[in-house]
Amino acid sequence: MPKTITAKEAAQMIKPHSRVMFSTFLVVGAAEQLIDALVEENVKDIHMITIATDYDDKGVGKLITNKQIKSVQCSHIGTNRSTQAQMNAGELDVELIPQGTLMERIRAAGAGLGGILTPTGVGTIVEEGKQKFTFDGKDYILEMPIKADFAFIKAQKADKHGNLVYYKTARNSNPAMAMAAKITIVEVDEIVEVGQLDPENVVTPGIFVNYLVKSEVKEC
Amino acid sequence: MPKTITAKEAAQMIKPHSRVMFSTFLVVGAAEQLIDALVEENVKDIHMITIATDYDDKGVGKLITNKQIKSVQCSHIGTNRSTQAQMNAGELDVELIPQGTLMERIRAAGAGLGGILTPTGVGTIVEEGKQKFTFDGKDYILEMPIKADFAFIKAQKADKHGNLVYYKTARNSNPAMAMAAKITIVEVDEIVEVGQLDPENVVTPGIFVNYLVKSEVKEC
Amino acid sequence: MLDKKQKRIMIGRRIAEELNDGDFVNLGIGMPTEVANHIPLGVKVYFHTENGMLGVGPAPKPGEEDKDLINAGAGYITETAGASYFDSCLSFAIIRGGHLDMTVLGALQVDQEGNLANWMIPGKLVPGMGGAMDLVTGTKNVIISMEHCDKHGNSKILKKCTLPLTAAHCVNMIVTDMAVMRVTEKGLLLEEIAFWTNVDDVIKATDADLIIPEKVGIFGNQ
Amino acid sequence: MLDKKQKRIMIGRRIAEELNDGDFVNLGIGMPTEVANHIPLGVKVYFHTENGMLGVGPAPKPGEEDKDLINAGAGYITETAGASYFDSCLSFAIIRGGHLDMTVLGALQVDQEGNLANWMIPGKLVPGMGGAMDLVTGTKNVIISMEHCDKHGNSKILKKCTLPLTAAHCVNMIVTDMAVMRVTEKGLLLEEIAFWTNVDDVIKATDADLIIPEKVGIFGNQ
Repeated sequence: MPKTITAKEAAQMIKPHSRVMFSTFLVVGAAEQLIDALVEENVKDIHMITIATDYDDKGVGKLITNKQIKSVQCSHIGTNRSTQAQMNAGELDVELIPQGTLMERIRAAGAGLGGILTPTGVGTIVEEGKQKFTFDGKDYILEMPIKADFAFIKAQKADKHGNLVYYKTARNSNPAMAMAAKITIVEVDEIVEVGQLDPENVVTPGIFVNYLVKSEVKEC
Repeated sequence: MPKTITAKEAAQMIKPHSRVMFSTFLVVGAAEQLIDALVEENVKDIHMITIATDYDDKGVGKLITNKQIKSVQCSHIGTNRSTQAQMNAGELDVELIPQGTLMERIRAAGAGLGGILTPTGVGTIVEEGKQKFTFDGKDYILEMPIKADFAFIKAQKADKHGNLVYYKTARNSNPAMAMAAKITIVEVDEIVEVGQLDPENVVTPGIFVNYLVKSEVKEC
Repeated sequence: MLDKKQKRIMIGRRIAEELNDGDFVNLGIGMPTEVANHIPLGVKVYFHTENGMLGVGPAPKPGEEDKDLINAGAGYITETAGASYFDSCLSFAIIRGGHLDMTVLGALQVDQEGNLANWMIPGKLVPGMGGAMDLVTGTKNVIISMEHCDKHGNSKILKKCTLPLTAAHCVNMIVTDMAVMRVTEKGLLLEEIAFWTNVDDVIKATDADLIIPEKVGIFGNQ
Repeated sequence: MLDKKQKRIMIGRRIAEELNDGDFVNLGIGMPTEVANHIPLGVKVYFHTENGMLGVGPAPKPGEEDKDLINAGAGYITETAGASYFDSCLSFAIIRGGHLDMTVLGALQVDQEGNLANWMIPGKLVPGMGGAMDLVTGTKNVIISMEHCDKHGNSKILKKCTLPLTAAHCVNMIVTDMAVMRVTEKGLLLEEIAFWTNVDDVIKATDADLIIPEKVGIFGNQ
């Protein structure tokens, strides 16, 4: 049964050199209040795992703008000028990963796999330094799991067992990241009693969830 | 948009040497009317992929008892004496696969992966003849995708786009197998209009589904 | 000459003719989205967005946007009847697993072997590949939608791409404001030219070697 | 001497003491299921079944069975509040990914290195491994629940397994009708003996080398 904590308490778990997964797809599905709390705590030298670095002033981009991120594994930085500027200045180490490969590497970590073979990236700079395999005339590269110490997840609803459901395209990388971190912290709009979620419709079972943080309702 | 056909039409697509996935876990989640139709057609030399071979007179076991199966990839045959008898008599080729590995191999086929590395089976006869890898002191074996020509799937409800939902533990191997076959045929208890299923709760999107077969209501 | 908008419409309309009834399609950001405006009558297609949805509908009316309902380009979308939501793993399983019938993407460069470069210009612009590498690797029919030449008038269709590749040998068809070209085993086949140009001008505007068949079709003159 | 049922209860009760509040647990078929009947007061555990459910409840009342709600042994089960259903891929991702706290399984043989054989007897019985290989590879705490000796009186706890392994070095603890043993880096440690026997008899009944600590506990005398 996950413990309910505050965003500040969640942010305080993160230490320099923590590996943290941030679910977000251009801010949709981002745990924005956890991110804000982490900006507030101003912990430095974080390793970030995310699909995209969002915008300079929104989503996980805030952490980059605030120079809290030492390195990032992601698939897209085109919407965030800070990422590219810090990368060019040698302040931020960026590993760009095809999005499907990124997701499978995260899933592999959560699912206890030692790696996966994907055809994506064959014949490109993505294959550099990686083991290659050919089966039935098709080439694959070996990609390794991406694990994390923490995942900052956003869900629409959680029951008190930590079972989660998401809302529309805000689901994105949340379910995979929830599986892949040692400690999964979920920012959630609504916490309901056990029995209020239909067991058929649970997307992330509570076994993957360690902490819940209730979103504060903000003025729009 | 999947075409609605009869169980007989579905069974008639299967030819000798077809590779067919049968979702079932001790008959739960099995497309029993498709199986019965296939027994009726009496097509021989089928390659079967299933979690378990069920019982001599129930589920996919009927196909084995009827000697329609040339080879099977599965993880459990302990409930079906015919399987073991035919295996011992050299009539049936059985590849026993750890259940989690079986599922990942099926998923890999559906997800376009060239293989996965799993720790399951290391140090056992399962690793024989397979490539081994060691990362961070932990051993893994390379397991290859399992593809199929057809999947015989059972769902509770389908809408006319082929979106599927399942019922309780009858979900089991259905979603993975639905992804992994060239032609996926779904036996379904209820076909509803488009818009009747909540898009948040669809488990198998219609993109994986080629044909629907409406279950005949049977006397209990 | 056609203006930017006319070119975009002509290209989008031509690509839409490639759609078959029941196709599952992923459209890239920008010019490719134009395809959705020209679905032929009697053809029903289903749009996929890689952030996790099948059954993407058109942009919402102003004021009816849902901030958690976006496509891969962060544009607001709507939900059609029969839609489904799923997580990014399943979304890319769909893509990489070969379940999509068509993807339409823009390009920085394409070459006559079907190689594609559309994700970075070293030292200048590194947005990242996002989902593009998976899309062109996994999808059955990869169509490039772009202007024939860059803003300096240089051909974007080369003998050999010079920018880092998105994927090798992945492109099936290229549709530009000047021509429709298909990547074949023998090379790049000029199938059609736009109504406003001629074969010689297309050859001149193209760095790649073009195979010119006996009969070259015309498109865009509707 | 204890009868079969008494042994089963004693073993199940002792294993249940290993449960911590909030644990996620998978119980194998047969004797391991007894553990569920002895959950300590104040401890809440969640049962997983590998065919795709968390929050497995006790067997239904006669007449209330749902034919589509079974555990991995095809036994009818019920759904508890807060349960969830998922497909076999996610179920084994949970298992192999190390998300379960404990699994309790039977064995044909276990050895002092923690090797386990419980899925086949060559030439005799080949049921298949089912989910057992994944369960013992992935789960944090692997506990074997079985009778100390087979029906011929031979020790099932060996220096080295002779049957094909389910996994190597996977067992953490063995609980039998005679003893509680823990697999340690130094070997198999005899932690407790059953109330009705003595250390010498346990040593005699065990093929494996046992490490005998200064103080051996007693269990089963409730």
